Amino acid sequence: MREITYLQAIHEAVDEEMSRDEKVFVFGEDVRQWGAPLGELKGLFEKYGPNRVLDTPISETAMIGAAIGSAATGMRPIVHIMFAEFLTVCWSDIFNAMCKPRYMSGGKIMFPVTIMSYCGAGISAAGEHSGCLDGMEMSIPGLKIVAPSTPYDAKGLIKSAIREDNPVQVFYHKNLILSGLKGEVPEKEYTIPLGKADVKREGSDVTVVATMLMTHRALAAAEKLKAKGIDIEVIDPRSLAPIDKETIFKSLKKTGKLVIMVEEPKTGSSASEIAAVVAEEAFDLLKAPIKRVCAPDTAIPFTPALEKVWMPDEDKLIKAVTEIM
Amino acid sequence: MREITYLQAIHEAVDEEMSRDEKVFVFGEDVRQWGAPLGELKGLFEKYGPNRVLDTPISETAMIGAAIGSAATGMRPIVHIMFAEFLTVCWSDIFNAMCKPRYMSGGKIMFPVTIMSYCGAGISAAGEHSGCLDGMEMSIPGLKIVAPSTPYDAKGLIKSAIREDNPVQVFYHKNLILSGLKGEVPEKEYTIPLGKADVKREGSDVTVVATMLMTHRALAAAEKLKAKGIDIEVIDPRSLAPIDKETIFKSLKKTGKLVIMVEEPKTGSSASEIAAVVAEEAFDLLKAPIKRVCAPDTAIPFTPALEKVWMPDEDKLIKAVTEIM
Amino acid sequence: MKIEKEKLLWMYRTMVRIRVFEERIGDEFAAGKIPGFVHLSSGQEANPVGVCANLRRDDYITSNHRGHGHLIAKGLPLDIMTAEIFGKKTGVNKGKAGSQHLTDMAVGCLGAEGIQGTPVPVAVGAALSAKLRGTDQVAVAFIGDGTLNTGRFHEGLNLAAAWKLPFICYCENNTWAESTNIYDATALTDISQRAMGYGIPGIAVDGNDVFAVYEAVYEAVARAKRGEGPTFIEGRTCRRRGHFEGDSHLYRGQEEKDECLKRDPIPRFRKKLIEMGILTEPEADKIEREIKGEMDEALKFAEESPFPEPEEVYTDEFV
Amino acid sequence: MKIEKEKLLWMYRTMVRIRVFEERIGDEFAAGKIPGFVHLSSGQEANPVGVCANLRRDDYITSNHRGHGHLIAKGLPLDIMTAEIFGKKTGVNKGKAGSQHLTDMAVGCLGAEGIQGTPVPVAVGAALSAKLRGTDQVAVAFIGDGTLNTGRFHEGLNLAAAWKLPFICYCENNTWAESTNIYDATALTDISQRAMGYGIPGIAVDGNDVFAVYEAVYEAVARAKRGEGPTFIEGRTCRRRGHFEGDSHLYRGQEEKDECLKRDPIPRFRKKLIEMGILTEPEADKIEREIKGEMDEALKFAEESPFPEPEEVYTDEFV
Ligand SMILES: Cc1ncc(C[n+]2csc(CCOP(=O)(O)OP(=O)(O)O)c2C)c(N)n1
Ligand SMILES: Cc1ncc(C[n+]2csc(CCOP(=O)(O)OP(=O)(O)O)c2C)c(N)n1
Ligand SMILES: [Mg+2]
Ligand SMILES: [Mg+2]
Repeated sequence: MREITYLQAIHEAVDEEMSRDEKVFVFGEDVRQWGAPLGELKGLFEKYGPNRVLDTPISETAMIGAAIGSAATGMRPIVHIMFAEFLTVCWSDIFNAMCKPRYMSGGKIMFPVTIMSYCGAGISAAGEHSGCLDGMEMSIPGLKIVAPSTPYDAKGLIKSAIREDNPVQVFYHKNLILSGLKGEVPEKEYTIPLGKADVKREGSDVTVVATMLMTHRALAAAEKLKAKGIDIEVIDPRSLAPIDKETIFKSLKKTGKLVIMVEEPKTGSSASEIAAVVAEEAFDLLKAPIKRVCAPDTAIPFTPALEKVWMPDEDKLIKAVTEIM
Repeated sequence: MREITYLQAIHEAVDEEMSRDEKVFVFGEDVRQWGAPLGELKGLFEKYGPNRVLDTPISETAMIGAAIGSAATGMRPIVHIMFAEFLTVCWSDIFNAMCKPRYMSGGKIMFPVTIMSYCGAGISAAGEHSGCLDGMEMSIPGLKIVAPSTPYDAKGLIKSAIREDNPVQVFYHKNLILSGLKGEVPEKEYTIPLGKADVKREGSDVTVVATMLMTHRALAAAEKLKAKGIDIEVIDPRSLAPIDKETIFKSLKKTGKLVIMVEEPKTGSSASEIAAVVAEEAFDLLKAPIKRVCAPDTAIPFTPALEKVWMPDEDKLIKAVTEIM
Repeated sequence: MKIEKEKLLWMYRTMVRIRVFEERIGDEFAAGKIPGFVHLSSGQEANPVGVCANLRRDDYITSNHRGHGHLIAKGLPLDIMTAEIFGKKTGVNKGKAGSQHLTDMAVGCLGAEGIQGTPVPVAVGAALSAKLRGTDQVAVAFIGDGTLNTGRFHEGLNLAAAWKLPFICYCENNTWAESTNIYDATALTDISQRAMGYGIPGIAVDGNDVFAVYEAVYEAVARAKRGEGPTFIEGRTCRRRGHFEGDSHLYRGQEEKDECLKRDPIPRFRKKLIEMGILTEPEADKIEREIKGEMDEALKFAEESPFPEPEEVYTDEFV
Repeated sequence: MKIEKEKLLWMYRTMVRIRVFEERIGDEFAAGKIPGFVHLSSGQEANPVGVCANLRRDDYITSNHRGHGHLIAKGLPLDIMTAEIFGKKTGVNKGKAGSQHLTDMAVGCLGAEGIQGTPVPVAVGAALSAKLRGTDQVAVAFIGDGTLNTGRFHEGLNLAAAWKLPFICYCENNTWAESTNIYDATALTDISQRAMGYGIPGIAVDGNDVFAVYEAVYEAVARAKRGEGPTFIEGRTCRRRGHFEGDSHLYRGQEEKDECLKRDPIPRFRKKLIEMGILTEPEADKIEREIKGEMDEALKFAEESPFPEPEEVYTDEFV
């Protein structure tokens, strides 16, 4: 099968959906000439013109408002809110204005909005351009969240997100773009349903749930652990909301042991939510404490010397896995 | 001992700290004439004058900015951000601008800010004026969070919050104000350290961790459970960040069973975080699944007929406790 | 400006409808029949009516916490609206929204927002959609004076101006935001000047004169449809009641309150219509009686409707 | 306006210092010695220098992503600043901040903010504090043109105006926000008009003429100290380089780039100072040599400094 990059996969997903449905349009800061800061939307302006690809002022609350208002009236907006931290600038707009009305209106209104944002550390982008806010966003009822780790998942999930009638947050990891990560992606059209996890590696000793960049680190750790005779199963939830509990529980039936590895400060992270779900609904399957391999509860330091320590990595995962063996 | 209301306790705390330290001042929407919408700051303007009690425009981001800037330059601001949902309007300001700089600056700057907000459902204030955002705020590194359930705790915690050199969020529950809840509060000055839980009721069968209004519901449920021969211990964390793990673990040593009851949508709630901490650090003490008694993952419905169902209550707690007996 | 008789009568009827609705809701609230909070718009009726008299059913509005008048003027029936405010199953939003969040796309209302400022960017989004879809629809955001100081107002209005969207920001300046006077909350003495910061027209009108409101909005709608972009309109009006029911509004001087009662837009409009020969006294009285009857029915409908079943908590969300 | 010789020489020296710093940082970045992103302010030097020539050490500033010039003009030493940008332990913020978040209360800098708009309310808070404490300090927020469209700019400036705070909002209008032109992002053609929406003075100056900047800020500081409230100043300037290092800024026409190089504020100031008899050619050259030497030292310091120890991850937070 052909291989394309994570960046190309994102691009293809948006491109295909824009050509498939003329109600889909995309706007954000610097999407027109830059095709977004990392270039994943490059060429769409030339292809679809100024009515389908719009550069906005630096006005994140207006951008979410524009997404809501246009979604309510027949359009299917994709709004590019660059860095995950900028989502906090329009947090009320997402939490109150975008995610509550379907319920509050008794089903009288719906907002098919896709938000796309970069997340993730590892490129010394410092304290305000490096975060993953998955756990914080999971506290928002009414929002679906996807966080793909491979080109295949990125394309399939983004296409589903754009077709979804509820608001969806799409996170993609800067490192997976900038490292030029490649992967197999069929020529033929496909989508991946929201809310379905993927077992990235089968194993029998410990279940490791990991997202985005951490999925790759977990897979790398798996090889090292194998050398030590420990066989981990790596599950990538792909969707954080709703989350695919069944796939995790199924794995735990085999392993009885769970480590969750995500790139967020531990407290209030997506790892906490997953741990809570398991401790509540699959307690009887557990044979050991649930370990969370996360970042410390601090901002993200700039210097690579500290950023590297701040981020969860293979060694930390190996240590956690070993501790519960 | 004398009894005062929850509202009076909040008032006394702010009043005492303002008279103790002239750097303390308070501002917010409608704090001057109304003394805040529920009146907890009434009289402070008359007592301390226009330089210490200021009405702001409806500008939550400017309010947090004003708190940060004045805190960095020698003042000790208390900023009243009315309803918890309005915190999301200035979420970036709290998350990025207020809570990161101490760390990011390498300790070169500190912001002694107290934020006060109402939270809680039960008065049909509908979808945008009824929420508890404890879990969502716990995802913010660098922020301390207190959530008192009694007049005694309210006074002691708010005084400590105002004296704290890090940013502190104080939540107080609308229902505990409006119901006129009274409790013993000494005349003599006292403070309660941040980060210390309180065992509101001792018991031996199940540990129930509950906050704010839920503490009272848990205590009421305890009486009913007693009749069924089940003896629950009720722990009120009081501080959600940092959280007093030790007190919870200590209780679990006795009971081995944990139910967490908070007034938030379950996913991404403070209950999830507490459950995750226990599943990670005190797994060996557990003899049963950790139950979370929370609200559904939706906005809060207006009509009392549904709001009542939405809120966690004694029956739901009793059911959860009984399930793990 | 000439307004056809039919429309004038609709305007009068609608102003009376709002007044009767608000006063009766106030009574019902006082009687303990309405849960939560209500913010009434008595005294401000000329604003929503002067605005909506320029709108089609498929034009869009967004509203705020003081939104009953906006919704009624846009055509929401009183019965399902009253039932909603009573928290009943038959309410336009099944009782899930309540007074503060009334939403109905059937009349082009994208929602009443409790977070101040939000109505602006949301309506701007609807205006963007109209432009992209190539329709001649317009979108109006109703906000209060206090809301002018929110970031959302700024970002939304600037975006609409930059993109020349068919958008109107209509500000009901009743001079109060809860207990805070607008002239303490900004250095402006003429609120409509705020528009100058966006390079768009800022028009101040007497918001208690429905003709003045109508004309300003008429121009703004025409400008929007010509593709020239948004207009900011300040309707200078006043609140007859407290911020919400239960607010004794002691922070306002008695003089100011009396002044407001004197500026009542309804007798003023009625007098004018009679002078113009559009209406006679008995006809006007008849309208009032009819509306009261309509409101009696609405209240009856609301009272007799059941509350939603508990299971409704779990519907309307993908959980 | 007469400016004393001492100050003029400081201004010249500081402009050169910023230029040399920025260009050398650009080189080091290109050589792969600097982690992350850097946004250089080459060409904009007259703005921070014209501003800070009016400030005392105990006056406050807030800064943004393009902040090196602000910090240097406010007095931050080049060595600890360079070390910070290199991510070293000896950096002013122990390497935790980096280029984008330089913070040092010792020179009155409350922080450089990466979230556009934030510098405004934070500086407004410092101005509030000065007023409450009864000092005569002033606070300045440095922002770019793109930031004028953020809600924080609006809320902060309105608050400062309403409360008559000793605050100056200084906007470096280089006409670009990343790849987006300011005149596409707002309907205004004269940015300084935005001030009219707040009822405060809005002054436009040639931001490449340090005298013009100095004078406008001089007035604004005087106004602030008289208790008359904030001023908004637009410095019309241009960016010599891309948005950040690595940006090929193809979205700008070559003509515009050439034009910007021609408007260079440093030769212009130098020429003027020589005409005024404040400086001779050899003296000016000497200043340049000295600064280059200073920068060599700073780079050496940064390069030779160690990275922070891993345990530093866990300090400076209460966790
Ligand atoms: C973001 C936000 N902050 C504060 C409030 C609380 N609040 C509700 S109504 C109101 C005053 C609104 O004043 P105005 O916009 O003038 O409308 P009016 O009530 O006069 O109609 C305030 C401050 C809110 N709803 N949203
Ligand atoms: C809230 C927010 N949105 C978007 C960005 C991304 N961003 C960084 S710099 C920039 C452009 C800023 O333009 P301007 O204010 O004119 O400053 P300049 O770069 O020209 O100095 C943008 C959009 C940001 N940092 N913060
Ligand atoms: Mg008002
Ligand atoms: Mg710029």
